[in-house]
Amino acid sequence: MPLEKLIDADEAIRRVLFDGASVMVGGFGLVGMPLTLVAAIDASPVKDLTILSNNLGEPGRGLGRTLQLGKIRRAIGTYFTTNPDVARAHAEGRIEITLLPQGTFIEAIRAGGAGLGGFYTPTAAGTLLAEGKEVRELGGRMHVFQEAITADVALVRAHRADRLGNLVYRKTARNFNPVMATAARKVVAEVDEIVDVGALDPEQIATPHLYVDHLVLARERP
Amino acid sequence: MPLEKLIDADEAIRRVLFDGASVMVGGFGLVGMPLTLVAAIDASPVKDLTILSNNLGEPGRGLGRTLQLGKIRRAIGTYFTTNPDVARAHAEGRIEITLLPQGTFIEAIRAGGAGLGGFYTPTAAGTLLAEGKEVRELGGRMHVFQEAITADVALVRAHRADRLGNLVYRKTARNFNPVMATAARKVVAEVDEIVDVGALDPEQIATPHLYVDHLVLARERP
Amino acid sequence: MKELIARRAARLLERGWIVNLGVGIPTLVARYIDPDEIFLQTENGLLGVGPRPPPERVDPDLIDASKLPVTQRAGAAFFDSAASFAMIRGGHVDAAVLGALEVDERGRIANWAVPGEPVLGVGGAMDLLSGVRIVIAVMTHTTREGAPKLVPECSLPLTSIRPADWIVTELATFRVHGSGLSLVELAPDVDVETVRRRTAARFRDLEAKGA
Amino acid sequence: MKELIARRAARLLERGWIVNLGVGIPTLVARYIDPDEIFLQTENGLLGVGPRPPPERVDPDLIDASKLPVTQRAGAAFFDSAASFAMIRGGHVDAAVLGALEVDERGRIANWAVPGEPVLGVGGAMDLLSGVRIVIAVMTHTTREGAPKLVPECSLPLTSIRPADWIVTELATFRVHGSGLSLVELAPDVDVETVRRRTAARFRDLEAKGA
Repeated sequence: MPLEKLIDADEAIRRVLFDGASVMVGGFGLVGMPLTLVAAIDASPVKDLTILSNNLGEPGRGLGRTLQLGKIRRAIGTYFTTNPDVARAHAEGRIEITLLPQGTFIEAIRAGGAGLGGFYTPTAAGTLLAEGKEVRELGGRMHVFQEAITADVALVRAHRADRLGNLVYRKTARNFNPVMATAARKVVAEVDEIVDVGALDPEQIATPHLYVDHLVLARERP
Repeated sequence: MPLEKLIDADEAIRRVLFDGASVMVGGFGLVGMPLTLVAAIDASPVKDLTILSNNLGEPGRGLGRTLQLGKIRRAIGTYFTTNPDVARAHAEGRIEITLLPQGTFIEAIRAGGAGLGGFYTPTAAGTLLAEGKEVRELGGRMHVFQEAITADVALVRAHRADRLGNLVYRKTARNFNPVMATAARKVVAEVDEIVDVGALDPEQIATPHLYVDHLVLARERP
Repeated sequence: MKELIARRAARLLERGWIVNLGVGIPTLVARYIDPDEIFLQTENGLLGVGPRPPPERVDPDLIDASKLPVTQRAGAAFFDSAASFAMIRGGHVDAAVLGALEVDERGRIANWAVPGEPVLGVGGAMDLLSGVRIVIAVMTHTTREGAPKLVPECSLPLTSIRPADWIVTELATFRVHGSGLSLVELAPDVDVETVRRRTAARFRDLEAKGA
Repeated sequence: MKELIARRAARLLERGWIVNLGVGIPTLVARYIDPDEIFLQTENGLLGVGPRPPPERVDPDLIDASKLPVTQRAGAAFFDSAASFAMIRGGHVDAAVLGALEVDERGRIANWAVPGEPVLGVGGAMDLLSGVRIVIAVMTHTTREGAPKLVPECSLPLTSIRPADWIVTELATFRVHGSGLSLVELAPDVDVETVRRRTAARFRDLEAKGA
């Protein structure tokens, strides 16, 4: 792991992304989404991406723009209803969608980061989203099996980083980010500010530096 | 959930404990162990407890004293070797021991708190500790099934609480505590100090107040 | 009408409870609770949601699950989504107020898949139903076209096999028992016959007390 | 002798690595690394372990996995045990230096169960072996009685089916390949014959370079 992690957003995307890569992108809507890195994806030639993100931004904004550029082949997430472009791309067969309950989605990513194989959750048992999935009774209750999820790359948004790559988040922009930062082979964090080592409170660091490969300064905001 | 959570340690133990109860106790050795609450157990008439804790203190100290008093019928944890009293009690059939790898132990407690049924971990696959357990290949690797663990009571040690019951921890005294606080029907937190609501940094609260039933001020220290 | 539903749902919430409010009518419930006694949790990572801010005080990093700006109360805590759903699924949230498209006569909710459209969104609804202690379903009693939403069997896919505990509409409040629905309260100037006419599901009205 | 082993193990650690040190000889490795370039993780919840403090500066809340006082480096982070083992099991720790009681000729370690005693402790050893990228086993080459600890098959229960990557003793360093052990370095004034005499496991010495 390099000790000097700060690089340019385009350079970061060049280093970690490739055609066909699976990419976790943090954010709940545009809040906590690494928009500078997403813009760098848009400006890059990469294509055929599998995006793991709660939703795909808004029409033309955030991952919504990446979708419009035709770079997303598949999306795994929980709530694509708010961007009508997704419904259109799906209807036209341009994008494959995998839908998971939000709690199952992020728990599967946590399991991937935590080196677990999978888990049983009561969520969705007996519903359409459990069809074709393994079910099992545990403690008198039906559970659905969910395999752990990892990705090639995670792009996350934090508030501040120190130069080692420790991250702290801000308010509800935290959301999926610290979990995704644990579950990908390469992790790039977009931050508002980079501070000296020792300037962050060790009790507040939600992503210790061992999870972070590259740091990028945020230029784009919602 | 009561809004006024601060009570006396003996009163807390009286309210939440009962003969035969399963009790999670935080701490790695004596660090982060709620010693005031453990002393209150010792002073109470409760018996036949199942203790879920990494280890059972030291001879005569912390849970080591509770063991000497004959109140512990069963222990579930990871490392009982450092207290020779445990080996003796075990040899004499006075205590039943269930041993789990430390990562599996705390992950099972997290799963219990998180409403999951269980999970698959690669840890211990193919070893003595996996004997009799369900195994399964996932992603080309053998995994062991571990069911989620919950308890009747969790006794945890934190640094500061606000009057709502939000908790922050201090250094490596955090260890098992925030996880155990999620996985029991009743949770008592022993703290150094209780501060006004709003005095804790919302980004640093490791145990939000919804997990905490009672607060107790620490009188005993390692 | 929505305000009426929200106000009635709010009355079911008890002092000290942790409550999650879904999108739509449920968000209005926040107006009718005492924020010192009821704590709002939002699944995007905040316990201690405060009221919506005036435009000049909007913090772009502070939203609720409806993706609208909120504020934070004193004593609030932020956490990540995995921790948030651990709370929800693990039974640590006392109540959820959720919008519904249909409710069947066993109290089970359909609220995530819209008729005639591909299923592209589920969000946290299934997790809330699987884990929260008390679920209060809120909806208008009938569709815009006047069709009952309380039906013998949902035509839309269920959100969970776990039923709601209460159903609140502008006409009445129902309690869900093991096997069915009981009318427990009527809105002012509404009689049982009106409710019966606009409800396709069977329900018991033995407990109806009027309002 | 233990210091020699620790120093040799330290030389296998690379700049920028995250390293977990087990109980016993492994804790001595901390003395031979550059703390600005190698980051120590301890499973009881700290990344950025610093040296042991003088008695007057001991913080009772700050210990390592050996339950001994440590300090924290600038840039340290504290976390709970579940998060700590997520790091370990999830492959985010680059190396673990672990003590061993026996190592078999496939490089597999036995280090948790002591002969003739009931099995009452395992700690984090199995998790470290299941998840950490590079495992360095350290031990004295023979028991106090002179019996080899590098054996064809362990007599004690294995800690994991996953083998170590390196084995370091006071006599030699071995690399574990897919199928067996290769001697890669000899301690000063030690020859291959001495190592062979004190080793029950088969090993290849093709790569031996002397020291």
